[in-house]
Amino acid sequence: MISEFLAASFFSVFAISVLLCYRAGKILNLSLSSISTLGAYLHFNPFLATLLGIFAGFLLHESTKKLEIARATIFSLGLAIAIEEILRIIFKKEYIITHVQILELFGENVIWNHFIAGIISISFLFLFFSFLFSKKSKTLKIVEEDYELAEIYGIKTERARKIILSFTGGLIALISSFYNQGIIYPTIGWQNLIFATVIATVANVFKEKSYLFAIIFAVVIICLQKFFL
Amino acid sequence: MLAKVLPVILLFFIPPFLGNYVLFLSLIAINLGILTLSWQLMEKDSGWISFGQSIPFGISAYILAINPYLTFLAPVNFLIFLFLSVFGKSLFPFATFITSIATWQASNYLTINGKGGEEGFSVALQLPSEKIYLASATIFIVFLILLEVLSKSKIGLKIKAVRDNEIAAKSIGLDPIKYRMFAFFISSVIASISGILHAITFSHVSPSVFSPFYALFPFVASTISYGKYYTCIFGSFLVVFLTHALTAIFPEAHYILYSVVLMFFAVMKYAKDS
Amino acid sequence: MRWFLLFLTILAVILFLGCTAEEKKEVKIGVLIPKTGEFSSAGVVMENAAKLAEKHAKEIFGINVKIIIADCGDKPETTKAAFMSLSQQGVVAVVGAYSSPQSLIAADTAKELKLVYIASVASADLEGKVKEGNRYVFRNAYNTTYWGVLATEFLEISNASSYYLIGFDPLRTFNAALFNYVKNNTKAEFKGEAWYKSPSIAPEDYKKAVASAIASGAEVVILGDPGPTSVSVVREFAMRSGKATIYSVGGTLALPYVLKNLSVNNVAFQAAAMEGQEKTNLTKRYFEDYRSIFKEDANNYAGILTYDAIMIVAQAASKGDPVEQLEKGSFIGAAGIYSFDENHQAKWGSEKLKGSLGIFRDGKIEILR
Amino acid sequence: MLKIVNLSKFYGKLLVLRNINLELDDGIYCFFGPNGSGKTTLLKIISGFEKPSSGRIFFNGKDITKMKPEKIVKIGISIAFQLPRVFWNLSVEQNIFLACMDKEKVYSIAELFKLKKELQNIPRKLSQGKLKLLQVSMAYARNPRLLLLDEPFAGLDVESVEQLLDILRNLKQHKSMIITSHRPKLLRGIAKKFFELKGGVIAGSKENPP
Repeated sequence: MISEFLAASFFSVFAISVLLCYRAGKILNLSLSSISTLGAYLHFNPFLATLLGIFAGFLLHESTKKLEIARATIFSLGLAIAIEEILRIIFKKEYIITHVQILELFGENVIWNHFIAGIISISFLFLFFSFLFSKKSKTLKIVEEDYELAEIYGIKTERARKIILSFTGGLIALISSFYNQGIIYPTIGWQNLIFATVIATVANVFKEKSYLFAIIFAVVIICLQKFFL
Repeated sequence: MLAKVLPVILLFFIPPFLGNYVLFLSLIAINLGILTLSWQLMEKDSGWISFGQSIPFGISAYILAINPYLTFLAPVNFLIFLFLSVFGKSLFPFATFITSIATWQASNYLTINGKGGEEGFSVALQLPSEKIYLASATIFIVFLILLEVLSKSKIGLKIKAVRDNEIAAKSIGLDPIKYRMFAFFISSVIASISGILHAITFSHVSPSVFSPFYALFPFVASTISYGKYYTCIFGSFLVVFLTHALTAIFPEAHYILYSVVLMFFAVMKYAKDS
Repeated sequence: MRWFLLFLTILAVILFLGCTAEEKKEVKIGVLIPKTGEFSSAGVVMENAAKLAEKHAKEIFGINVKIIIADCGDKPETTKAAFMSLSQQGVVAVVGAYSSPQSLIAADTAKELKLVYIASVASADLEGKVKEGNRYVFRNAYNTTYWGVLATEFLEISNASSYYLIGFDPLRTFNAALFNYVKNNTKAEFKGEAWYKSPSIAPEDYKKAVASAIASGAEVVILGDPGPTSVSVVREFAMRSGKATIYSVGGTLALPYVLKNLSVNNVAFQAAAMEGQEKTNLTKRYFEDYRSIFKEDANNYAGILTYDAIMIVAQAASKGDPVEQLEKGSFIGAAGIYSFDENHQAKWGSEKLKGSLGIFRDGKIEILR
Repeated sequence: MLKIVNLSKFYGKLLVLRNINLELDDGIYCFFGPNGSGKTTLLKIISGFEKPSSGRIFFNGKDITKMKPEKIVKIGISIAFQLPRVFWNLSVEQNIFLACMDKEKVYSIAELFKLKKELQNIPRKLSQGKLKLLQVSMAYARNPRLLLLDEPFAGLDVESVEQLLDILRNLKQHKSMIITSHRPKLLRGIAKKFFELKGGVIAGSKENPP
């Protein structure tokens, strides 16, 4: 059950990042897929992975800040493919097998890396929600509402967007560098993104509650898999 | 009107002189160009951004492969879009995208007495590329003219009105659902026909017709080509040639080239931005 | 209209490149390799093997082979496009492609262009195409039946009393056929079967399958997934301290370096040939040169079969019309001596051409056959 | 012409209109009262954009309580909202054309509402006043028996108000209207009856504005 729980936390963070980029960043950030792949390939150096992730996010923001959502999304798709192909050319190998340590928790075997990824994800979720339930969260809500309004309220929307895109980029790279099944290949990122997007979409129906529901759905779907599916 | 259709016709005249291979790629480009047209009717005139255009595309292709006599049923899948539009414009892209992923996965289970599944079905109806090319080109031009006329016509105007403001539309006596249905239906018909042409072109249908590549294709093609009915074909050509043509010349780098072009066209400022 | 001019220039460049095809005196062989998309991992080894084949054909048979690699991506559509571009560059035959739909569409294209195609990985129903009168398609890879044969043979060799089946949903057709063969042809007791979905829609699904496999208490678990998820399955199996031997259809789990890094016991697999076997005079060289050139263990299914496919074409083309040669001749490859039956399927299971079975125990691979 | 029988409207617990009973024949009527007194809601209910919690509405003897707004427009009641609801990406000409579906009429209407110069602009480019005029002109272009104007003077500068008043005077003879406003004085000599709405009930009616 613990490993499912860790998986759920990983995917809820992923889904929340997708939501943040879409709702506040006004972009359907497809490049998160390759950023995740990037993280996985750089599993030996999570710090570097995070830096590159942040850089990718920053690059995305800088080049799309003036674009409307459709073009921005196209750009993120282009960026995603570019990163993926570059990784493919650099790491010219069929598969990369990472050595995994097994950790025993309450009589259940858990992969050590997943455990770390889980810890990071959960601590992020904790911080994020303590932010959501604080007064400051109003700024986020206004930014989500619309940018012009936010500007009137004196919020630097561009800065906010920059922070959101870079941060999600770094975060995804970081947790992905820990959360892998011990075998790495160029399409894992897309698999994560597709699953996360599914969760994000369903959650997005619930407007400003969507972040909370992202977690709920992640947990529900993954546990469903364990018991019924 | 002529100024819009002429460049397209000219473009269609080039490939036959450049050999089988280019002709074949152009054929794919035209088929997907038709798909892009159907997407633009939903996006441009009715304001519904769909990432699920691969659904009518793929379904019609499958129906043709399984039982050609039922192909006329294909456009019925506009009901899918109608149902998904309940979620509202902002959620529509997501909803359609998920549905397309779902159909993509589901199509792996479609087996008829042991055949099908992930291997897909082969299409009985087989034609030489030249014939299909001629057909596709003609159909594209017909639809192009049809859509240009439509968007100028009264009903086109009403569709745009509903797109702009549904309450205002109601207050002057337009029923939004009616016009949405109309737009979705036409769009589905066009997408279905492009799917059928696609299936005939490859004489084989496999789950990949539902893959995100086709779900995103119209969006990409139309965005990098200025989002007008008569320009989308150029975008379609560009994407197809970048993704298919250079596979043998630089198998390593052709995808990177594609990504670069995507990024470039995304950030490029157009003469007058729509 | 700046974008329009730009479009034209780009298109012009592409067309120009697309139309250039150089002319030299050599046997040109086209190789379809999934360099991008889902199967790109397999693409890497297929490419290495192809390059090795080019080298060996010169050294061993003295045939001046030139391979032309095309990216067939992960979709049949891209495969057909790649196939056509190869034929445009004047190849005598095309080999490769990865997934079943790809091989099927390649077969149709071969007929359309009257150009030989040898499927070196996929096990789709190509015999059917031949029966329908497509003389141009051959396969030196296994067909579905032979996958079943090998699995059944393993059950006999390991004289297991019971077995459990774990299938990979995205490969349902292939797995189902394999499973049916096993069910009908083995004496061992069938303990049940489970399927898991592709990780992109259900990342944790395989765990359930593993759990039920362990619960069934079968001696052998037959795993139908040749892809990377199989690694997660094996690891989960070890983590839940399952006792059974896992027999994998190969692919990822047949790679020595994967097994070594995975550090689990009792993982059996099939391979077209294995290092240390002397099936033909090519076998040893393939594995040794592969390691010396590419600095890793040679792949022993997709890789070696692509290598063999190129060797076969090279030998056939040097004798005359490829189709006739392939139909009547026999050809040396690293996995054995190939000859094709009336359905253009390599005679796997014959004396000269047998798949190998291996098992990974205590940190090293034992060859069972 | 319009008959309202003990009409009430609640939002959850909040009461907006209570037991409104009205019988109006042709002519111009003004509903005035403080904000939140239910003026707008009343118009929205008549035009079908909101459904009453109880009560019925008859227009020329026809029960329109449960009709869809787009149907109600067709039988001759059209509304001009307080906040402009127009087609932002279509030209003024197309906006009016959509309402009347008649090329010739577009120009006469543009003439009447002083929009001739703006015909080719899109609404985003118009001033507040012109936008309001466009809104009213579109409602008028449907050529309804009954025209509902919600706060037509809100947020307008003096001269636009004047323009609008001129137009209303011109229409006075041949159109029935219900106009809500919190500045009823403006309608002196135009409206033939003034109803005061307070807390969702009709507090009284006068021949002249207070």
